[in-house]
Amino acid sequence: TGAAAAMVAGRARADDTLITQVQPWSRNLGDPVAAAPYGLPTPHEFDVVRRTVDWLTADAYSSVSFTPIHALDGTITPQGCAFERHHSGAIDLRKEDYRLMVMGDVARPLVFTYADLERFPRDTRVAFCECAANSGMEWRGAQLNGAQYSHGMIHNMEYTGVPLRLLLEEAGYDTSRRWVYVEGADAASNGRSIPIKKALDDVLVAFKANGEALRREHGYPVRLVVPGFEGNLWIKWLRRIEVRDTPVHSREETSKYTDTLADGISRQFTFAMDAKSVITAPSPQAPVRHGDGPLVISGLAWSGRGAITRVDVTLDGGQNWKVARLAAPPAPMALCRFYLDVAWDGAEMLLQSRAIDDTGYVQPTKAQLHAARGMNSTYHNNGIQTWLMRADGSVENVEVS
Amino acid sequence: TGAAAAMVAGRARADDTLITQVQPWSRNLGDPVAAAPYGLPTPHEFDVVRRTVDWLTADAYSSVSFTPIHALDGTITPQGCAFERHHSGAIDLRKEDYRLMVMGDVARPLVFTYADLERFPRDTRVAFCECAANSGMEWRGAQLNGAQYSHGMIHNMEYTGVPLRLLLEEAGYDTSRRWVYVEGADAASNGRSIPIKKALDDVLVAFKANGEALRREHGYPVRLVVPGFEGNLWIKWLRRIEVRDTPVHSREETSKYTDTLADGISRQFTFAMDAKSVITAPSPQAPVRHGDGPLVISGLAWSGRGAITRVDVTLDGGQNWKVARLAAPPAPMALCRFYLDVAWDGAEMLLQSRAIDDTGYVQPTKAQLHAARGMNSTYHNNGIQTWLMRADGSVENVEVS
Amino acid sequence: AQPFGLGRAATPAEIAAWDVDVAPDGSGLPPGQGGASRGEALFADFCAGCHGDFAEGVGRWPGLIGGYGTLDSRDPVKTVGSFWPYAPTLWDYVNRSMPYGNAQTLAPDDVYALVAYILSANDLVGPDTHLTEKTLPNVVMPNRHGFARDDRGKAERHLWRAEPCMTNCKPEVEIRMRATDLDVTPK
Amino acid sequence: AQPFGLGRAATPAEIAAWDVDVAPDGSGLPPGQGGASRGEALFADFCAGCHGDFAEGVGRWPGLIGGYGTLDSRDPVKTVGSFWPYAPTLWDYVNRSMPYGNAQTLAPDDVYALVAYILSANDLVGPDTHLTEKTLPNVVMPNRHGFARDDRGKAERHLWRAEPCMTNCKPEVEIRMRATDLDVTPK
Ligand code: HEC
Ligand code: HEC
Ligand SMILES: [Ca+2]
Ligand SMILES: [Ca+2]
Ligand SMILES: [Ca+2]
Ligand SMILES: [Ca+2]
Ligand SMILES: [Ca+2]
Ligand SMILES: [Ca+2]
Ligand SMILES: [Co+2]
Ligand SMILES: [Co+2]
Repeated sequence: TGAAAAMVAGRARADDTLITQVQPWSRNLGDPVAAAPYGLPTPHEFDVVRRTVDWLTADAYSSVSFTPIHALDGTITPQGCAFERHHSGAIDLRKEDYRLMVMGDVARPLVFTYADLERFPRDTRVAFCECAANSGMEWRGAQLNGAQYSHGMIHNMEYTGVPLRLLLEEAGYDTSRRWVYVEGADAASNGRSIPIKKALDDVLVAFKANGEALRREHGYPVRLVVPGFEGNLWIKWLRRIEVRDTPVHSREETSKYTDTLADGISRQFTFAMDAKSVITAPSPQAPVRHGDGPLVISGLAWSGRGAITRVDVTLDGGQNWKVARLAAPPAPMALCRFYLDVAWDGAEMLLQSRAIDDTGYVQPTKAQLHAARGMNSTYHNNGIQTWLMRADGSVENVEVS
Repeated sequence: TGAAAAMVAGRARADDTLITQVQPWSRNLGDPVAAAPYGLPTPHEFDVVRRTVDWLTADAYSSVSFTPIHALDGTITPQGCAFERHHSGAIDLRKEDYRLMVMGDVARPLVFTYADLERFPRDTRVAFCECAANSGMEWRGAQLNGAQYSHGMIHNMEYTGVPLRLLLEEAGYDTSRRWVYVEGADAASNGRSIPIKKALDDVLVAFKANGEALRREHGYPVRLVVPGFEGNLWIKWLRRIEVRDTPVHSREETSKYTDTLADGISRQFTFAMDAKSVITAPSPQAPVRHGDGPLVISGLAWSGRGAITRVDVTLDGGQNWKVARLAAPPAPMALCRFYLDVAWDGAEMLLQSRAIDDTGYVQPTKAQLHAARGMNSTYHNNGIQTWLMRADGSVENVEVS
Repeated sequence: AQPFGLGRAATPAEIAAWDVDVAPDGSGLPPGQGGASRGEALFADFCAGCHGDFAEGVGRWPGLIGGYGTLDSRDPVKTVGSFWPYAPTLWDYVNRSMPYGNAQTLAPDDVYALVAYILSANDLVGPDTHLTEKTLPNVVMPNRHGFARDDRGKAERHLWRAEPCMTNCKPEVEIRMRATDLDVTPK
Repeated sequence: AQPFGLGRAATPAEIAAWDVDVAPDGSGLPPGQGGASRGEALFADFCAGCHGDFAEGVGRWPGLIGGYGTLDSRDPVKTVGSFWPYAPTLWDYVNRSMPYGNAQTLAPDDVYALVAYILSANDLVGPDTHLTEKTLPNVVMPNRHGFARDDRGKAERHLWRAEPCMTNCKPEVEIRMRATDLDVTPK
């Protein structure tokens, strides 16, 4: 309906009929309220969805889908497009069938129903969940041409749940013990071990994300929220918590989620996600179509060790940097949105961002990480990302010196 | 699958077969990743949806649907269940067809496309949007039996958009002018007048909510965000901004959205939403089914004039109050979640909450509001809400002395 | 601030197309004229289905007449006649938003006629009245002075600023009203 | 803190049903036994479809053998044989999570047999080996000492704490690699 106004060379611009003619949406009724009692995005945004990389995994049940971070702004990730990682599919577990056992080295092994959990004091907080393998495919160099794929194994939601500490206290945990082991109800979940120090600190047994119930694929009805720690620990469909003196060394913490260094020795229990950032737009899936002049560079920064304090952005591949604007005072272990407003001269640019957190940690380059870890650690790749933006506004994932 | 364990009187509890027998979800694969590229809530939460009150309006195109606040926790409202208010339906307006005109007393009347807006520096912030008529049906006394209906014309999202100030500056607004008039592309929108002081302060021309594009029913592709001010000003499908010296006195700001006092004189341009709170659970739609003992009282508080500093809760209809726990440091003009953890003795309770903001404003009772305004002001009802919770855990909306 | 150079100049025709708001003094009204009797016919055709033949309202669709003297009563009836402060606002609203579902289809002369009819149905003008862009602003609405700027800051703010009572705030509490007595909540 | 009195005591049978994790020292293993040759047959029936007759892996399904001596190479091959530090973990994982799609259907003796087969396919035990809850923990895995606790705090933290360079940080920048050369991104 209505063509855009055409430029008429050397003369006044033609009137835009979208303005000069009454359009149907200004004449007729739109949708009634509650057309969708629970709504979805407009079909015009059909492409802002989770995506998979088929060749990554043998099937889609133990696989990953990626958050479309290139098309989002702000910091909150809607549950509907938040990345998924399952090891044997997203199970359907009713609240009525839900049980949580707290046992091991406790005075009173206990079983809680879902309704029981709702009776404990609860907390609400925002936290990012990043898979330890996020950017893993990029470890050896530029590979996937899109921020969704290179950095999309992350989401950031507001969680509500019971502090794990309260459940451990309820069971009378043995205070001399140093670990808890946490496990889900799905077949794949052979669990993870977490230092009890962390468990007593800020871990939540969560039942809401962004205000509403967890979605099935995010662990309905109950998942663990382990702020700042790698996503594999955020057990979905949480069913058991065992207080222990030693870690279990389960398959997920030996065969997987360990980082092999140059000498063949693998770091184990690498929990915290180090400070990291990425420019989400422009990026390969979000090219610039408007030519030179004002350009908004927008991105995300986060740290599993605290709050972001500063993000720097370079347009020339790291020769010169500018301090970006942070959208809001950054919260610890939550995504932080940064912006740099530039006047683009239309020439090729090499875009990078660099995050700094309140522990003083400065996001390293991949070269620095390679020098420290060798070429095989793969997990925990928080190296600086480079986008080549060409004069035509198209963007590519590249590696630079 | 599996019955819950039965209590066997006088003997050890029977084993729960949900635990002792391997359940299908621990054996088989669940859903693959990206089963839904953009997902919806689990069908088990089918009842956590927007709801309407048929008798309120002549049809559903100029009507309201209510946020299911009784079933949510935390502070963020998912777009999919955030309340809607349209005056002639939610229109379908493509980004390509979107135009925004800034005109009136400006040096350079301008037309922006959607793509133009994405080139201005942008901000991200959380803000609540409350309809001035929220709780209007409750003004004369308890009427609708549920927090969704009594207080559900509110949502709270993280918005990203361009400060309106930048667009006004771009057009070279006449700095001697005191009003802007803002209007949408839908048929009903004959617009609202806003003091230019507010327009230059914190108003956003927003295109994202909770990180993603606005949903159709929330103004896709562009709506106004007017933090702290009544929802009617948050123009959806925003199409025009006129700089003026006087307000337009449009139908929406004369016939509607004015508050009639006892002497028949109506307050006009009552923009700010005063401090308010409500206990979301327990509430009529969220009764207590677990009997006496630990009980979480959870609610929302907000102020259009600043940040919440304290919320008090009473269990005895206002005879004695306790200070509730705030989930996070409250942000200005954003919802704040509060909790009070009590040991319920199983007796009847009269639950109320009372919000205080950083201007020192203390949420009044309805009786106080009636004394000040008479019985006909209806809009801007921020009076204290009372829930009667009976011994059986059922809850009713009541009015108390 | 330095302009970003974004957007493009709005053309006169574009501004004219969208700048249709009408102020209380009638500025914004296009030239035109229409009489109440033609308005009555138009109203019957395009409006009466919802608003009734005499603009009295049908079912839950809004009535546009009556309610004089009720604004300070227990049940104020707010209509164009009893409540609206400015006649040009009626022109503005009908022109832009009515008929509901088929808005912006009326010619200016039709809108003048409809406005004349609605005002005459409210006894604010005679049944033979013709209105033009010049005369419409002269129609004085009964509730012209019925509005005051928001004075909550002055009138109320002091009322709810006291440090609130925390204990033994009142001797007893009585339930005065119950939502279930009304029973109007959707199931 | 005073308990809330929520939840109920877990029964012994319930704890037994869920407390099936197996530690490196074999604690948690149930009594049972199984030999590699029976394991081979079970493996052919239930596992080989994905993992191959010799546990070498089929297509993109994981291989469970080989990779010795590759962990410090450019392309480490991580399998049960080359990488897993503890044999009881294999029992734990197979018992709980395999066969994929039909997990927790194997009897303990079957799991012992399958574990014996996978270990023998890795040349870590002989082809006639029987394993029990007593003997399994004694199987020494080659990469037993191949793990170290996270030492990023000591080994790396100092490397990225310097105040970063802001201007003229390097004389030139060269593109070394391009995602489009690989061309593996989904369309
Ligand atoms: C199909 C039903 C329908 C028809 C036909 C219709 N209207 Fe309306 N009218 C409405 C509704 C609904 C509203 C209230 C809209 C809202 O909620 O904002 C309304 C509001 C009005 C109002 C404002 C009332 C107030 O007090 O705020 C006026 C004036 C009005 N209509 C005049 C007209 C005229 C003149 C016509 C014919 C040219 C017309 N209407 C045709 C349904 C209708
Ligand atoms: C239908 C395919 C399929 C079948 C049949 C199957 N597996 Fe697997 N197996 C997998 C997949 C997929 C994984 C990886 C799961 C994940 O991503 O967490 C796996 C992982 C494993 C691993 C861990 C490998 C590692 O290095 O972490 C072992 C050991 C294993 N399987 C043993 C078995 C045994 C024993 C059987 C038969 C009893 C079996 N599998 C049957 C698909 C299968
Ligand atoms: Ca799109
Ligand atoms: Ca439900
Ligand atoms: Ca105007
Ligand atoms: Ca009167
Ligand atoms: Ca155990
Ligand atoms: Ca080697
Ligand atoms: Co790790
Ligand atoms: Co108001």
